[in-house]
Amino acid sequence: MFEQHFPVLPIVLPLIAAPLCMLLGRSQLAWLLATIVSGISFCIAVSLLMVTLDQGVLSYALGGWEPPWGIEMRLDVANALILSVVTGISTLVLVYAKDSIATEIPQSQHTLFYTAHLLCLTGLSGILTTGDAFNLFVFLEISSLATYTLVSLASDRRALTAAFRYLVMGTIGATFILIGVGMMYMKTGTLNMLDLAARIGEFEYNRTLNTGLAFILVGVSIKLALFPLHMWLPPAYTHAPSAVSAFLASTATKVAVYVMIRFIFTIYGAEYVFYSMGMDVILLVLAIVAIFNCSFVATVQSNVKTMLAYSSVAQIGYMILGISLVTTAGLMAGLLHIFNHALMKGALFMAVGAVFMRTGSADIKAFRGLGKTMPWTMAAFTIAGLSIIGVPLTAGFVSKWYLVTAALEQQHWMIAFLVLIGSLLAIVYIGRILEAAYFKDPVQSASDKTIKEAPLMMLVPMWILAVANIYFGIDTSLSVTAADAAANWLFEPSAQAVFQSASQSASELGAAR
Amino acid sequence: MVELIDLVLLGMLAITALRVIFLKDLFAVVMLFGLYSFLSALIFVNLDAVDVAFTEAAVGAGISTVLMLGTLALTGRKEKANNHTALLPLLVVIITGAALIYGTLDMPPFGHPDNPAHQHVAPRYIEESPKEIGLPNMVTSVLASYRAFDTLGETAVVFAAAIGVLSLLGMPKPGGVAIDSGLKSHLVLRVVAKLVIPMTILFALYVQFHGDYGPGGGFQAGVIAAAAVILYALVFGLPLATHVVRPNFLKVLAALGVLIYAGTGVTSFFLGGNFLDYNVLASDPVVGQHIGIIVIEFGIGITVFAAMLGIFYGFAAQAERTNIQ
Amino acid sequence: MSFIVDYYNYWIVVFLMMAGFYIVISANNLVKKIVGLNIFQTSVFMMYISIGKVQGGSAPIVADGITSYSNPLPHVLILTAIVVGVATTAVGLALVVRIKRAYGTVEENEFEDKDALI
Amino acid sequence: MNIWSALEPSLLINLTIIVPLIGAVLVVLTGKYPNLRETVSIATAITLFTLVLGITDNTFNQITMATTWVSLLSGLEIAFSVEPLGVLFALVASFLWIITTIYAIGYMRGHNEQNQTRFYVCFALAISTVMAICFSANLLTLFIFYELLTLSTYPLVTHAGTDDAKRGGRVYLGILLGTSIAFLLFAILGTWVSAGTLDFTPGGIFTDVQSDGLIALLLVLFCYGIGKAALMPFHRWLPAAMVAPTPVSALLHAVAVVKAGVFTILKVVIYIFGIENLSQIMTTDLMLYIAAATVLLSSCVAMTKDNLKARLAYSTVSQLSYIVVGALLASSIAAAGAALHIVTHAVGKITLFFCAGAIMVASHKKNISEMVGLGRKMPLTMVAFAIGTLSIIGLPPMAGTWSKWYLVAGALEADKLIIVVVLTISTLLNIVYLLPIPIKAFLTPPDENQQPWSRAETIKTPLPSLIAIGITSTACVALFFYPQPIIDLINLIPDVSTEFRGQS
Repeated sequence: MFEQHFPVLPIVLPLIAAPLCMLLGRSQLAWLLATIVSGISFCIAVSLLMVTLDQGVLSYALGGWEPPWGIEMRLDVANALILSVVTGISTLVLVYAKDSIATEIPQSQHTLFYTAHLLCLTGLSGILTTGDAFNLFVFLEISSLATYTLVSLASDRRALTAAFRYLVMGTIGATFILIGVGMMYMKTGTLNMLDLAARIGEFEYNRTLNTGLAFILVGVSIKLALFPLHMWLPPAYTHAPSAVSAFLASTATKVAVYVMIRFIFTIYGAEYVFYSMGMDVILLVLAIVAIFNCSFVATVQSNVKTMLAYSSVAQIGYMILGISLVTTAGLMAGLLHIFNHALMKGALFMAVGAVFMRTGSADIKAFRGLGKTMPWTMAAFTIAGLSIIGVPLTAGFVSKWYLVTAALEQQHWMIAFLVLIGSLLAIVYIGRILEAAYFKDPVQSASDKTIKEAPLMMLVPMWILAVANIYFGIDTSLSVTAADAAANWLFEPSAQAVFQSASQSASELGAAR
Repeated sequence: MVELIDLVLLGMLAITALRVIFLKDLFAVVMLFGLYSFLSALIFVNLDAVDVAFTEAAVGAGISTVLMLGTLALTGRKEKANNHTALLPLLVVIITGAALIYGTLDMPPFGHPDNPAHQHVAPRYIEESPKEIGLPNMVTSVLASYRAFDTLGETAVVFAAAIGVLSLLGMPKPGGVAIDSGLKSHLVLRVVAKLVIPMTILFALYVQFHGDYGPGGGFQAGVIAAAAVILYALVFGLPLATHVVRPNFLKVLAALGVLIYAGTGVTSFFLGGNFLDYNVLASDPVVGQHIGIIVIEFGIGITVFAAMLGIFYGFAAQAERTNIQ
Repeated sequence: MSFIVDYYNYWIVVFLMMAGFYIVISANNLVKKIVGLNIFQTSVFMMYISIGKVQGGSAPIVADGITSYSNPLPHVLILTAIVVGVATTAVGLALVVRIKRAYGTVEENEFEDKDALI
Repeated sequence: MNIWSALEPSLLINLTIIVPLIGAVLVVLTGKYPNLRETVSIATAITLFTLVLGITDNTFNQITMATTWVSLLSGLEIAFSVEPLGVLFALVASFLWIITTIYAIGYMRGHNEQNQTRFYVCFALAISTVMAICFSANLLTLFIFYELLTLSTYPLVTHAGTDDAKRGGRVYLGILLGTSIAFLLFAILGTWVSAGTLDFTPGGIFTDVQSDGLIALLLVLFCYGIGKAALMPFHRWLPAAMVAPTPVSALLHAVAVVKAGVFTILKVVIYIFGIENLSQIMTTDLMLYIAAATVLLSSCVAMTKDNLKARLAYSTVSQLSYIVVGALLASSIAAAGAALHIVTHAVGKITLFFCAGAIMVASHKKNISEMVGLGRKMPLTMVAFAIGTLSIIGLPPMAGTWSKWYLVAGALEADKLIIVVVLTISTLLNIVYLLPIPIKAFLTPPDENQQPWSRAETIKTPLPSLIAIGITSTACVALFFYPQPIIDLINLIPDVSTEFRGQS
């Protein structure tokens, strides 16, 4: 009987579960509830993905008020895909977290951790699903506030400064988005995304709308850590508890990338953003610089979490690059990489978390000799690392393939070449760790306590992601079909025109009242 | 006339903001910020946004300022001089400002009734909401019904903040030894406080349930009620306050408020409506709307009350700790 | 002249926003950063409320004899945004308190120096 | 010859890839019992060889064999199909795997190597990927297994685990992965986007649609992208990989890995560009001369190396470029020579490596200067070494004669006299750097100052190793007198023929 409510459930379920967790008090029960709810959300998200692949768009009017007067939840293939990733990773991270946070967060804070995690999930699902520009801001802030809390839960004092920096940057970003939404509202009188799209489409070139878009893009770029606005990300991912890093690295920035896609393609329309404002060149240059600069910085880090964080910023460059190509193929490659990168970074951060748990450090020195002492963890790390590099038969290869193909189709030979060169840097930074793990003897001080393999509850989610990296590197039918459908839907003006006219008729209806 | 008042207030705001930039005394900075909030609340009144003004005064000038002062008590009131070059920030600000000014050039003129913002969605709220929802206060109608999901999100944000502060600062142990508060010895203060606190709580209840008709609502009510307890804690000491309103009770309340709100939405599921569709709550849609709004405003009220008070407790507990040390 | 009358409000608001923004990014003291953030956000709220103003309108509460109301929608949005703002402020200040306890200072350059020593 | 005729022909392809994998699993399972483990290894190797023989038989009978595994990317599949060039390479690799396994038993035990199970497992994995490379039906499949080959041989290169091994491994992985991702993948993507297909097609897949500049660029990218062909300046990985145990060097770096490189180049030239079209491409000559330069330069470098394995490695670099030269001469007879050189160089070079390993196990000597007079102590080994040397140089009655003959003939057919000169000089250089080793070993008496060889040390050359050396050196001779089956197979390759076309 709840099928028609599915679009709103991935938001509402964790939102209800969060206070319940708090009321339960016992951390074991809170963990169980959080995991179950997250798992149910994942199932719902997957069924939504299937439905959207089949039928196109699902719209859900909250409070029964039809858009644009009420708030609308809108699911298409693109956000259903990312929603599946987010809820799926969340579930895995929660399974992983039970043992992981036991050593990293004081016992009394565990319930708070699960509560904050659920709130974060609520926020991320809300951002993805909502069809209302202001509602997006609200959910952005839910997820951000929960994230600041999650980051600061770590016992390292540097987590506090990292969280504070994140808070300041995040709030500036959110406020920029608020300014942008205000300017859009000022010119159009509406907040519903499709309605906005229809009304913005009537303007050829408008200075207020341009500024609004610029502010939104800058704000979102802060959230997604686009170079050079990425400086908050590495400390936050480095010092956050491992489970939090794993969750954030594979979901939070991806959601922000989706927000950017949403604003560019759905609301303003590719033509307005790229041809009238020339945003594509700016994004392209920033993406390339991000890939090279951050990959290079990653190669010289001694802390593996910092290294992975910089690698994340570089990988975000690939996604933005896909967007900036302004073709269906490019957008599809970007979306595909969102999906695949979540799998890789999730597994990598989980592996590092397991190492941190057993050795008490995420420094590259701590990895020495782990190939023997923690073989399963390091094997998962290796698989995900190969995926980051883009070795064939891993998910990373698939996204790289489509990205380069998209660039070549536009005759951007140089860009295609740079993308491939960029992935060589990944060989360097992943290779350093593998070498330490498999070829170096453990440092002397660590030898007095024997390092054991990570507990099963951490290995299982890690390996699910590692195997997923291989599975989606071989059987690409699901990921590629979904990304392709999503890109086509976002890009095809005709597909959206149907809905625009629908919303126009709705507004005429409103005028008639 | 409106424009003139507006201009004067804006000018005062500009002066305040500039003073904040250059002042090194953080206590003065925070007080100026309180002033800034008050002035902007006045502007909001002047621009017909009475609900917003109410909230800004209660939050900006009230809660935020109290929290900032509490922080200053723990961190020191002097900003240290530093030899940072302010060139880069200045450049960023100038570019951003220039972009914004550029953006204003195509803006619709200030206050013009034909502006697009007043054309599309808003007229329906103004014209239909009294009939559809049955409330005179359109802001409440939009807030609690048309855009109720935003407000649910807002409640979740408050809850998230409470979680954050709780995890960062913890809660005071209830019923600890009362340290003599400096304020306690002031007889006048105690008498006045004893008089004011019940009135404030009464007012909070009025705001809570009158929000449908005039300015106010669950959020403002929650803040005011929290302010009453905060005043009590300031005058009579934290241990007594935690005796009256126990920290654990606050946790339950904060969670309960969100659950009440979300639960209302889920109830709509079972009655055959969409999430947060109040029409199905009663046989008559307007009555249903009314029930729904009262219930969710109540949910907001207790979450905000509990969260704000909890946040204050968190800061106060830290201050207590420092005092003991 | 009408140009100025039409836009002076927005321009001053922009100035206020930028004053707040400047404090955020230039302040070295964390409390002051938070104050700046609040000023920045409050100024943005003013922009929204300015959008909602209708000349000759009155507060959007139904009353007899009034035909023109200001736009209630921006008011609703800003109510939400104010709450979001205070929530952020509370978490930010809590972080400041913890930073003070962990580092003994709330000046950004000083704790950066202390971390550099590790 | 075909003992598998009962099976569906296409199934044989799957089996050639899967049998070594099953072997690897069995090796892991039997890891605790060395004798059983080695038996499994050899049994697997022999099974594989019979399978390849079956495929060869089918090829001669013109039976088409093809199979598809999965559809990887839109319009692209992991697919396999048999063509004569692949069969040739598969034959060489699978036959020499048997021999190397026999040799390895003696070597690994004699040398007391650690982690022998891992060694045999990776070995089997590498062969499995080589089989997949042989039979790939399109560039994507080839690329995937090319990369997997790099990865599965990496643990073999770094087998010793010493600092040297790590450094060598880093260079190995860095250059091979680097060139393949930066150039080969790029070239494949460029081909895919411009030609719309990656299938190996006789006569090539490019049409008039693609611009000349593009094709010229792609040729360069392919030549350098296939780093395993060790074209200068991307040859450094091969000497670096010599830190590996000798059986690894022998099979992988005389046969499987390096030949996978030149095989890929031949395959790309024949089936992607088309030999007929090659002379139209403006960069063909450029790459040809780079290959020729590699031939000469690496021969010169080889002369300076005292370490035997290093000298052999540079010799390999030089010999690989023979094949590249043959491929790029745009002549059907040169291509045939190149294909034949894959076989003859393989048997010749593996003999030399086997001997080097045997010397190391028996006498712990690595440097050539210490091997003076060794012929008296290890006569069999050094005779085999001499045979291998003659074959590499290309003197009758050794197998190397034929491939060099066809290469020179091809150069003449293509009117590239300079290549003829290069090949001649290179032969002289071969003589200079290889022949002195057996000559000194036999003819020069041992140095007075050196520790005299005790009889007890030298007899330690393990018997399995000696058998293996015997087989390969016999093969060097046998292929001179009886090369016809191989040449028949080569003549089946489209556009490739050992017959002179005459002036046209």
